[in-house]
Amino acid sequence: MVKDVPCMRLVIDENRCKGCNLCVLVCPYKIFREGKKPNRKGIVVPELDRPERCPNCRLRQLYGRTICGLCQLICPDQAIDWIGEEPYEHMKVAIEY
Amino acid sequence: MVKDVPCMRLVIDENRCKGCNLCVLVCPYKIFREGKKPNRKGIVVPELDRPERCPNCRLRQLYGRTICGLCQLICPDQAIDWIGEEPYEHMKVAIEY
Amino acid sequence: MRHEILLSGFGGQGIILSSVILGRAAAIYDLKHVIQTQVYGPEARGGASMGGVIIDDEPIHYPKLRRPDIYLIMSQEGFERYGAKAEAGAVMVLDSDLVQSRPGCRYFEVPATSVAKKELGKVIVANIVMLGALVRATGVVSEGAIERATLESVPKGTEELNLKALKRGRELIIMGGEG
Amino acid sequence: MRHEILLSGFGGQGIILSSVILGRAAAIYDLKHVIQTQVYGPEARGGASMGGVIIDDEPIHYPKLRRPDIYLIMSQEGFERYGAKAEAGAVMVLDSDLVQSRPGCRYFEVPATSVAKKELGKVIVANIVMLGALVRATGVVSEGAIERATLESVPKGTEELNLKALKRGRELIIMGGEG
Amino acid sequence: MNFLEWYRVDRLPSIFCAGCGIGTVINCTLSAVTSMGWRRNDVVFLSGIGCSSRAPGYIRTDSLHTTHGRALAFATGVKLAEPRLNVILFTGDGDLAAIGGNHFIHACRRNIDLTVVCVNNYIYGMTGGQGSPTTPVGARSSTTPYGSTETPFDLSELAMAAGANYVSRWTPYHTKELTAAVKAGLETPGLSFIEVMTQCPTGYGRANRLRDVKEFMEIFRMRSMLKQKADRLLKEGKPVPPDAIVIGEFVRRSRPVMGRRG
Amino acid sequence: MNFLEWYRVDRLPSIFCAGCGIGTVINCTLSAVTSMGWRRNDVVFLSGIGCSSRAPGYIRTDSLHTTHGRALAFATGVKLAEPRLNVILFTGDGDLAAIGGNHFIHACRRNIDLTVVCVNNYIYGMTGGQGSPTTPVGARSSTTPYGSTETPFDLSELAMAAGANYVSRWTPYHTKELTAAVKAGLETPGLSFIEVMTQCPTGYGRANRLRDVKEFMEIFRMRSMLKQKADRLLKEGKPVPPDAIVIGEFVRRSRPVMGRRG
Amino acid sequence: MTMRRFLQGNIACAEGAIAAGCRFFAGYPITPSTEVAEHMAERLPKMGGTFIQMEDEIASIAAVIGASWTGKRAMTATSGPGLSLMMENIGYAAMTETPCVIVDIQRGGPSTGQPTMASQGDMLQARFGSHGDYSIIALSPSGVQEMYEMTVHAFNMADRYRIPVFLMADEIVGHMREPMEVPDSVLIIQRRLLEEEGRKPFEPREDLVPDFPLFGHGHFVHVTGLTHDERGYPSTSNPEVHERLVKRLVQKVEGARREIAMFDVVNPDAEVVFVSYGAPSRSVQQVLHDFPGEGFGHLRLKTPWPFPEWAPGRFENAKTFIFPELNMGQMARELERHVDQPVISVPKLGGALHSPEELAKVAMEER
Amino acid sequence: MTMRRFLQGNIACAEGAIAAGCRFFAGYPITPSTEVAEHMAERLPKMGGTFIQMEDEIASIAAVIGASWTGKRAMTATSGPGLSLMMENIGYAAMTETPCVIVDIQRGGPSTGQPTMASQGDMLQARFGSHGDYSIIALSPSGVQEMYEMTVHAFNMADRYRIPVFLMADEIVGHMREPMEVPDSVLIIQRRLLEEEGRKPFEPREDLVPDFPLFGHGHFVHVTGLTHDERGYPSTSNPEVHERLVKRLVQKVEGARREIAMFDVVNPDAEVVFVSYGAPSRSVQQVLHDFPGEGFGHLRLKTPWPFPEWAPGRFENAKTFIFPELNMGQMARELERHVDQPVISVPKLGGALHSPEELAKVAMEER
Ligand SMILES: Cc1ncc(C[n+]2csc(CCOP(=O)(O)OP(=O)(O)O)c2C)c(N)n1
Ligand SMILES: Cc1ncc(C[n+]2csc(CCOP(=O)(O)OP(=O)(O)O)c2C)c(N)n1
Ligand code: SF4
Ligand code: SF4
Ligand code: SF4
Ligand code: SF4
Ligand code: SF4
Ligand code: SF4
Ligand SMILES: [Mg+2]
Ligand SMILES: [Mg+2]
Repeated sequence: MVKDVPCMRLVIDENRCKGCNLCVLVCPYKIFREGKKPNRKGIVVPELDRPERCPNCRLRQLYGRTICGLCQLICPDQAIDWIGEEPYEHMKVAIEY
Repeated sequence: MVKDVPCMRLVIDENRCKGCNLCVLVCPYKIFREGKKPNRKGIVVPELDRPERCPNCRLRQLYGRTICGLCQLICPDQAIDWIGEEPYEHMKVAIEY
Repeated sequence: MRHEILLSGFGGQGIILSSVILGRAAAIYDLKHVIQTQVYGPEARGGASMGGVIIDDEPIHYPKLRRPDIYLIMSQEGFERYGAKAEAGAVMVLDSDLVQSRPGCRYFEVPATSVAKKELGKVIVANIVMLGALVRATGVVSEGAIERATLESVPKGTEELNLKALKRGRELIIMGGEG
Repeated sequence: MRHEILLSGFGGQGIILSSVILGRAAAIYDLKHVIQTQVYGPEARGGASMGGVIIDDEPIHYPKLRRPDIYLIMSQEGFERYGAKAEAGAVMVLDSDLVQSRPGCRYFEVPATSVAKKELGKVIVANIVMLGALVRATGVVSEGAIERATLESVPKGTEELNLKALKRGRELIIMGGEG
Repeated sequence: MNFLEWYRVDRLPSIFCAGCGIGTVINCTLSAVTSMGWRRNDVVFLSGIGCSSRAPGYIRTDSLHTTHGRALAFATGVKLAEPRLNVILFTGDGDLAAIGGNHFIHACRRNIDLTVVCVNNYIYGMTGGQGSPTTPVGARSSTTPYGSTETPFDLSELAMAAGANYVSRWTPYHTKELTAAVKAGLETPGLSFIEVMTQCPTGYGRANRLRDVKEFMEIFRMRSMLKQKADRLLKEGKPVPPDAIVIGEFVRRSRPVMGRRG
Repeated sequence: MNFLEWYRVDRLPSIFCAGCGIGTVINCTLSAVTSMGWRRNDVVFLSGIGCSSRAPGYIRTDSLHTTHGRALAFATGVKLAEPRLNVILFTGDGDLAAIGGNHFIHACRRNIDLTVVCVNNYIYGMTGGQGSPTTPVGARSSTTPYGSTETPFDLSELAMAAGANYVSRWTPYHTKELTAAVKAGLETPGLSFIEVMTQCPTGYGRANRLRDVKEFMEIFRMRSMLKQKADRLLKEGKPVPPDAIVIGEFVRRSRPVMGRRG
Repeated sequence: MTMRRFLQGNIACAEGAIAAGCRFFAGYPITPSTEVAEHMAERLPKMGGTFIQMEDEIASIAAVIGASWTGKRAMTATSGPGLSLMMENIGYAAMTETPCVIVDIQRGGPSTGQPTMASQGDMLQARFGSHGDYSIIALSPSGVQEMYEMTVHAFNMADRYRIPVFLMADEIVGHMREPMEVPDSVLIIQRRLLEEEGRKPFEPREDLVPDFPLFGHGHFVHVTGLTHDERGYPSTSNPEVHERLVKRLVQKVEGARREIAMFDVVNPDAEVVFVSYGAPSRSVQQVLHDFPGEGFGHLRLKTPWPFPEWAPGRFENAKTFIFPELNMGQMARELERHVDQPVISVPKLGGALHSPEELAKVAMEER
Repeated sequence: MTMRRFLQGNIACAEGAIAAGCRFFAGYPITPSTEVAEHMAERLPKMGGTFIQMEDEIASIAAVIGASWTGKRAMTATSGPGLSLMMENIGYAAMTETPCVIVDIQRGGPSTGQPTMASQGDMLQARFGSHGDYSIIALSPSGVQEMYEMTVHAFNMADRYRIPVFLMADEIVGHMREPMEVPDSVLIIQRRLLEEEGRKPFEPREDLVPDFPLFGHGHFVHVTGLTHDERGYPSTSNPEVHERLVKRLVQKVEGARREIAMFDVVNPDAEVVFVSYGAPSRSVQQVLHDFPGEGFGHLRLKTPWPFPEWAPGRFENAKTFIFPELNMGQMARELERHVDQPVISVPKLGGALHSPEELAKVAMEER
């Protein structure tokens, strides 16, 4: 029944991220993982581990407000945001609360 | 028996006094009285009423330190001091403490 | 016509106020050119205070007194500092209660302080008594002008008293204060 | 003989320290005339950092680089900003792990960062590996001088490691890093 | 509205070092501001000079990036001349409490209707890591090479003693609480002071073995103690550990206010 | 030794107005100093600008009459460069707490070994009676013609909050107590702050119907309340009258000190 | 219509400010300027304006600058020691192009000096007292009427060129009382506001002055004392941006010297020419009055800064310039740069004005 | 004996201060001067000296002045914004004749400007930045060796003339590293102490400098920024005392210009003469080196203040003076006062040095 609700996609803006890994520290879902390779600017941007698990990805549109959002709030470089997207394949995701 | 102890004389320096009458206010012996006539500078210097009653006049030399001294301490214009003098006629003065 | 008036006394007498009243009288009511100046400074506390007024029919350039021809003196110290130098042709109005010396020029003795205290009941208006006397003795401003300027400058509620003081000052001259 | 050496990389690599060590080597141990300068500023945080060293037998007047003939480049951004303009006659030593482009002049590819990380266990000494390579490739200072200057400039306890880094840098040139 | 929309995105990335907490503090502040429902035209940001004082430059409202230490004096002019504007300041420990200390206590005394967000990173970040009036005793910096010996200020205490109506302290680790505190500050008439103990991995961290932001965060997590708890300990006669960072709301009151609109 | 001997008698009478309390404050201070047995060579007086700051000019020791508000900063240099000197400052409420507020709180924070005697006459005396940061609400001055509306500082409170080791408050009416307080300040290592609520018949008095010194003194006598009593009232939940002048010793403690000799 | 009043110079200044629409005053008392603040404290609340006594002069000028960004005409008044303290923020006002008026009633310096005595000792400080290069306008009244009029003009110039404008008076002019004519209304030159869509907040017009982006009006302008581009964004290492900005800040004033500068020329045929500004002008006028036959000339500078370097040339026969100042010859230094003739500086320190006699004597010797 | 070291200019300055016996430093960090303070923080405690970071620059110079009265050689270091804040107390130092050294590592102004970029924008501020008339000495180093030597000299001059002395360096000279020879010991000119019985504390000697009455040595001196007589007693309304004091304060420096001023003359026969001080001197030297045949002259001012007005005259054939500065021509203004030849100011803003090529081009056009 969540099918028709559009989802969001979590993205890290590589131009802004400075690789501090604070997102890694705070995400309760462990969606961020320390990255491995430096990019062109020498910065090691975190990797995302199944971002579709993030409740904000799933529910922001539904509730019309930011859910959790810890990573975005703590990210000192405004590198984290959600962009509108086609729904994920819902079936993969168990709603966990 | 106080005969041989030199006494002091209380004086107001007219060049310094500005006529504020704080001495009048604080002296427990009411030795100062508001003056009446302005001097050359237009200042009304307090008058002294039997200054020999002042314990400092009588006892400072004896004790080697200032006794009472309230008037001198409060006088904002450093106009009050004691100068050495021949003993007052002691008999006139009852020692009051 | 040009007049340079020097006023002096000690702090608290209202010498500066007198100079301002005089200036305002000339400027606003006699429509003269006027400059009023005074000596400022911590030394003015308690010490001698001094005000100067220049009244002229022509524009006034240099604002400081150059050759005062009229003096109003309210303390011995003021006399010694300023009044003693008065030139022979000058006129001086002095408070005879407070000034012991006498100048070499023409002068008027006005017992302003005692009159203010005893007759008017307020020593504070001695300066206005002196002003009344000065204006009568010299005609440096019109009497209407000094009245209006005084009324404008004194605290509300004291108008009567000050008018009386002016009047008494005038009378003291008429009664022949000239020394 | 005069040389102008331009060093660039990103903040945190120790580019400025390298330029100081190079300058000190030339100044104190080779007794040359030397001026070391660098780019300061908040932009230097994280962004490209740049140091310049002029080494001359004659007194040096103008302190800034005019025509660098030797480059030490440790980031792609540094290359783009500075290295890309290298003249044909210049020599460049570049960290081949971090710099993708190649210049028009003679150059040496030195995998300093990976060598430092993997062989020496401390990525922080990559700049010293580069210095060793630079000195061997250009002879701009004597090898004894660069060793002594390095020892003098690095934290106590890391002398061994840094000497090793210098040595590995030299070897990487001998092994034919020229590109 | 999402707080990111208040950023001047054309100026990002910021000049702040990787892992610097200032960005987080801006996020939380903007998050509080947007939750007030104010329009961008209703808000003016001010700051002095320092890393933290660069914050207004990244926010798309009117802003005054002033001289070192003086932002509160400029803000006094803005607020009194145009009380309809909501005036918010970013400042640092150096900017506010070293050179700016006098304006700080006077703004608190006047209790002028402003909100002050102070990034207290125990150091002068912008100039490369010198000691500040909040550098802890024993801490190293480039001007305290042998460890600082001066007693530091407790800025929140000082703000209270000087008269501010609202005072609270948090850290960037406490993003939600910090956001709520700024909001409370915006809502409280009079001077609101929100002190944010913040990591400076470059200036303070480098000199004090705290280069790693995670260690810094760990300190904020472990050593923070809620004011309520600290008060309870004190009441029970038990000591508050000297290295505890007491966080929470210190005061919310209604002393007479200057410059409140209407 | 009598304190009068420490005066530059060739400069008397002073420029102070008739009935001004500053002279009394100097008397009491010198009385305390002489009771310490110090030689004139051991003592340096400093001050800023203001009527009260003219005090050192009347004392026959070395002295620095500095710029407005800055005496504590100058004193910091004197004391740290030559710790054997006993350094005493005269200052006014404007000098100390308006323009000089920052140096004040920093000197207290550092707890540098100085004694500060502040003549708090609620007004800028020297410039002719403008409001100051201690002017009571409602009081008139030439810059608060409709009555002051800003909350005044409690200077003794501020000194304590900022860290001073010794703080007390008296009035010129309490000559003996004031003398003893200055002495206690001289004896206490660290920053000692003695606040003297003082009559300014010219500046404050003229604008507030207190031109007569005796009335002023009457206020000091009647409205003064010993700290102990005020504390007791507070403890008992009873109000301290808002116009009470709480006097007495506020704090004497031994926080770490800067600049103590030896 | 005008109204005749008998006013002190400092009060005339405050009245002029109010007439000019000044509705914000922040200050810190200092002799001999205090009457300006005191009068504003009395008047402004009645006009819906704001008077605030700040904790010091640094805060005073800061508050003035802050108020100016909300569109208020704002002013402060001080004397030498206070002006010294304001210098950093005056540079900020110049850099951010914030209109504001600073009244300096000069007293004897250096340092605390002689607080109640007149001087003109801050003339170079007003021009060069802050770090870096910038330009300002300084007006110098020599009577009570001018205290009023020039204060009005100061606001107009501040708004016109978006700079700090100084009213460089002195204790004599500030404290003397003269009759003056108070006009019913005064000429107001409004600040040119930014209204054009898409125009950048620091983008200069042909006159090198950018339109003013009022706070709270949707410009979302970032104002910084850092070097900034036309958007107002910091540019801390670009030499071109810095050079362009600083040169413009100087040029917008220096290039408009002919519009800004005001001076009086008396006796343009004279060979011996007095140059003056402020109170000493009164002495010079007296000399010209007392010695009408000597043919002395008088160049009276109403705007010492920017200095009208062409003005001395109006005296085509000039052989000597005599420059009495209540300082050691501060503006005479400037005059020397521009003329080939000898400049005789006649310094006077200690508060008194040059007497007409002493000036006449100097002039006679030069003839 | 000397020791060869490779030092940054700012560090050389700090080392010079220590060699000169400076044992008190009070400062407030500011780019690009901070290394001076940081090095003092490290070195002074080991030498029994005092380093203190004050709450601001006003307090820093105040503490320095306070320390100086106890006989310590004392110094502070700052850059433009800090210097602006110090101005009031610098005037106090001038008025009270307190020896002290102020290091200004100049950066791009006005206001916060470009904090990491070099400039020479504070040259007029150093001379005229405080209210009232006074004089100071300013030294301008153009290399690391001179940063050291001139700092030593600054202390000597400060003690010799009892004035604030400025080391007017810039970011380039402050931040560059060069080898230098550190001497074993340096020449120290001691402060002349008051020892003569009955001599008044502010009674000048023939050189117009009074002997220094050290605190704590029984002089019981009252030091005030008010106008004071030779006893040090305030004299706030006596014009003569003021005039005598202020003229002496100016004259003791200006009258000793020939002793104080230092400059280098290269190619005195030249027709085209460069004038410079500080970092741009390096560019000029390069031009002379690169174009040896062109016969350019070079007047290098080591002491911009007091300005050696006779120095340009050493170039008897001079037709033009070319004056490159990292400002809008601040010292060129001064040069214009003293020479009849055209002065071509070559301003440069934004932090870069004039390139030798651009200077050569200007010079070629003049030939
Ligand atoms: C008058 C003045 N003095 C000094 C400076 C140099 N300065 C710039 S930022 C700063 C300290 C900043 O510290 P803080 O306020 O704690 O900010 P942070 O960088 O730590 O966020 C200093 C001293 C300046 N810009 N202006
Ligand atoms: C920088 C500066 N600003 C202003 C002044 C003018 N001024 C002299 S004394 C004073 C206030 C003095 O007040 P306070 O310290 O309370 O001393 P009081 O005269 O009341 O004893 C002021 C504002 C000054 N001298 N210097
Ligand atoms: S918190 Fe932001 S800046 Fe830091 S690593 Fe994560 S995305 Fe990058
Ligand atoms: S919003 Fe919360 S759950 Fe989603 S990624 Fe961010 S921190 Fe993790
Ligand atoms: S207290 Fe002193 S000044 Fe006042 S009246 Fe008495 S003697 Fe005179
Ligand atoms: S010493 Fe005491 S008793 Fe004697 S006159 Fe003074 S106040 Fe009176
Ligand atoms: S220096 Fe410190 S405060 Fe400044 S940006 Fe870097 S981490 Fe942040
Ligand atoms: S003005 Fe007030 S404080 Fe100053 S001397 Fe007079 S009474 Fe004392
Ligand atoms: Mg900080
Ligand atoms: Mg006071």
